[in-house]
Amino acid sequence: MADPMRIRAQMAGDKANVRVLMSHEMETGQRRDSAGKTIPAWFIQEVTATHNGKQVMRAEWGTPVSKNPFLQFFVKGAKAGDKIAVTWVDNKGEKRTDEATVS
Amino acid sequence: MRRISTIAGCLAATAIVAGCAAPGPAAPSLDQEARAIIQASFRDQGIAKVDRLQQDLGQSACSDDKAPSDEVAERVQAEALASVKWPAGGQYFGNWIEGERIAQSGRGMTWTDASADPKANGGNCYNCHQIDKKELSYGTIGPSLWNYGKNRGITDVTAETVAPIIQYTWVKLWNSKAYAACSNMPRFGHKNLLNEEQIRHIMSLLLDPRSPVNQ
Amino acid sequence: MKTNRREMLAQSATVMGLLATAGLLPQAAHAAWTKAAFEAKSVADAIKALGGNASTESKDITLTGPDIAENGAVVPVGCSTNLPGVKRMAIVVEKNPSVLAAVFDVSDAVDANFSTRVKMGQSSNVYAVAMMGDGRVLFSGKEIKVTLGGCGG
Amino acid sequence: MKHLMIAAAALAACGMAAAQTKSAAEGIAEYRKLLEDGNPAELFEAKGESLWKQKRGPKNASLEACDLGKGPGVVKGTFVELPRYFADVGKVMDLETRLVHCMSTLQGLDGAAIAKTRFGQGEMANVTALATWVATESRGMRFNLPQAHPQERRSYEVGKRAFFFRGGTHDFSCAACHAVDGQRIRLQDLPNLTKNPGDGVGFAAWPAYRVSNGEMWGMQLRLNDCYRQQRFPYPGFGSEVTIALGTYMGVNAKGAASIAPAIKR
Repeated sequence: MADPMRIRAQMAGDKANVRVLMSHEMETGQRRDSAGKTIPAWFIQEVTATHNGKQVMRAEWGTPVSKNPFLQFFVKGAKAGDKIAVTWVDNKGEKRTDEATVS
Repeated sequence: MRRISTIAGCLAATAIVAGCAAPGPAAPSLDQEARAIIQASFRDQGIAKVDRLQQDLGQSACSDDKAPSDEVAERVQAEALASVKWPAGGQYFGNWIEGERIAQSGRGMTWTDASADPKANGGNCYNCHQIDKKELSYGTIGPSLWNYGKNRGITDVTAETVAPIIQYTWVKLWNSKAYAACSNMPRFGHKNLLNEEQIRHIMSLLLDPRSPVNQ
Repeated sequence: MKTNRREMLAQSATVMGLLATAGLLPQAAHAAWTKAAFEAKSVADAIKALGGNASTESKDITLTGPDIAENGAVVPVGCSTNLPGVKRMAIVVEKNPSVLAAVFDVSDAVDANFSTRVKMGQSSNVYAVAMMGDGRVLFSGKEIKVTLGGCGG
Repeated sequence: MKHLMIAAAALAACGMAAAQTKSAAEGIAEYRKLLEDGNPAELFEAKGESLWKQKRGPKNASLEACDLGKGPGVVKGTFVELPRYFADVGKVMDLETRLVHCMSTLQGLDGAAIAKTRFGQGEMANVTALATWVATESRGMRFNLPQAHPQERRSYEVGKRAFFFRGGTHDFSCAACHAVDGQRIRLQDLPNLTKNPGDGVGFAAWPAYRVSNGEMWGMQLRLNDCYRQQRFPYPGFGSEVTIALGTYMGVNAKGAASIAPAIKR
C-alpha cells in the first residue's frame, strides 16, 4: 500500500493554502534497469481535492511530474477547521486518499 | 623559461592552498591504528578493489593536514616528472570537440562503472575548472582555464616559441604531481585514467587558437 | 411539460457537444485520463488534444519557475492567472519527450494558481497555458536552463 | 611588458568569470528557495515516526525503549550529540548503527543482515526513515558532540586521519574537496568540513532528500557515495571509518544549528 500523503492546509486571507506531498515513484517508462530492461511507466494520472466533501479541484498528470510529487493550490472561502481531502489515482489503478484540517 | 615557471608557480600555489593548512601533532601509534582501521573498513566492489588503498609516495606524503617537507615534496615532483610519457611522434594535438566532450564527463573508475578502460572515462575537468565560458556549471577547485592558450599568447601551436608551454601542459595533464606534490588534480596519463589520444583532445581544447576556449 | 427520456438524452448530448467545443467539459465527461494530450510531442498538439485551438501569448498568464535548475529531475513550476473565466490550466515543457506535464481544472472554489514540480530532460521553454471559457487559449512562458550536476555529470 | 599584459588579461578573465558565476549562483539560490517549501523528506519523517512507535520484529516490540545516548526513549536532542560512546556496547556508534543495534536488541531483527541490505531496500529503508525522524526531532538545535570518553577522542583522531587519507585512482581524499572555504564542484558548494562550516551546512544538513534521484539519504549513504566518487573501494555500512568521519565532522561542526532533514540536489 502506498505511503500516506503529507497535506498542510493553512489559512492565508480568505483562502486556504494547500500544500501536498505524495509518495510515488512517477516512473516515466523511458528508463532502463541495470539489465537493460525498460522499467514500465508507473505514475499518478489523476488528482482530486475536496473541501468539506465537495470536489473543488481535479488535475490530470503525466510522467513529467517529479518523483514524490508536490502540489500547491488555494481553496477559496475556506475557514479554520474545514476538511481538505486529496485523492490520487495512478495508471495501475492504485488509489490513496488523505485528509487534513485547515489551520 | 621565465614564463613557464610563473605559470607553474601559479598552478602550484593553488594546489597547495587547496591541500593542507592547519598544523597538528601526529602520534605515530594513532597513525598506525588509523591506517589499520581504514584497511579494515573497505571491501572490493566491482572494479574498485581494496588495493586502491595502497598508497604510493605522493599519496602518503599528502595525507596529512600539513604539507610534506620540501625535501619529500621535491622527491615526489622529481619522480612524477621522470614518469611522464611524451606523446608518440611528438604529436600533442587532437580535436577540441572531442576534448570538450571528455572535459564535460565526470564518469569513470567508480565501483558502479563496468570498465576501467580509459575509453569509458571522462576527464572530470569542469568539476574543478571553468573552461569554455558557455558552460555555467563549472567548479572552482582549480583555476579558470578560459582563454588558457590565448592568455599565454598562443596564436600558432607549431611555433617554436610556444613549445615550452605545450610541454608544460602535457606534463600537467599526464602527471600533475610533477609541478605540485600535493596537487588535487588526478594524474590522468600516469594512472591510465585517460589515454594518449584523449589527452591530445584536451590539449587541443586548451591550446588550439581555434578552440572555443580561446575565443 | 413532460419531457420524455429520449428527448432529455438528446438535449444532454447537444449541451455536451457545445460544452466540449467551448472547452467547458464538466468533470464527469472527461473523467478518463486524456491520453492523446499526454502523448503529444509538440505544444500545439498538446493544446489541440486538450480541445483547444490556436493560442495567443498573454501577459495575463504567469509561468513561475527558476531561470536555472540545479537538477532537471525536480524543477519547481507554477501556472496562474487573475483573468476571470479560466476553465483549465496546463503546464507544458517544450523539449520533453512528452510535452504536457499537468493540466488542472479550475472551479469557482479554487484560484487559477497551481504549483508542482516537473522533470526536464534539458534546458527548454516552459509554458503556462490557460483555456478560457470563451474558447480562447492564452499562454506565457520562460526558458528554464538545466545545468549538469555534480561529480558524475 | 608582455608579461604584464598576460597577467592583466588573466586577471580580466578571472573578473569576468566571477561576475558570471554570481548570476548563475543567484539562479541556483532562487531554485533552492523554491524547493524548500515542501521537502519530500517529510514523507520519510512521517514513516520514521510510525516505525519508531510500531511493535515489530520477532519480539513484537517498538523502538520506544531505544537509548540514543540520552537515556531509553529520549529522542529530542540526541541527533546533535551523535556519534558518541555507548557503554552497553563499549564503542562509538553513529545514529544509523545505533538504530540497527536497537532494532536488533529490542525488536529481535537481524542487525548483521540489515547492515548488508542495499540502501533504500527493505529494513535499510526503514533505518533511513527512522534516522530522518530522529534528526527532525533535533531540528534547530546546535551540534555538541561529547568528547569526554577516550574512545570518543580516539574516534575523532581516526576520523581526522581518514579525512586526509589520499588514495584511489584519482588521488582524492575527503580533504581534496572539503578543506578550503568557498569552493565548488560544478555548481555545488563544497563545505569546509575541517571546521564549523555554518548552520545547516555539511554535517548539519544530513539526512537529506536528494532531488536528483528522489531518494532519502542518511549520513551512511552520504559517506558511501562520497567514497564512490572518490574512486575508493566500498566502505562497509557502519564501518569504523564511517563512524570516525562522523565524529570528526560532528565535533568540528560544534555550534552549528541542524536543519536536517534538508533538501539537496
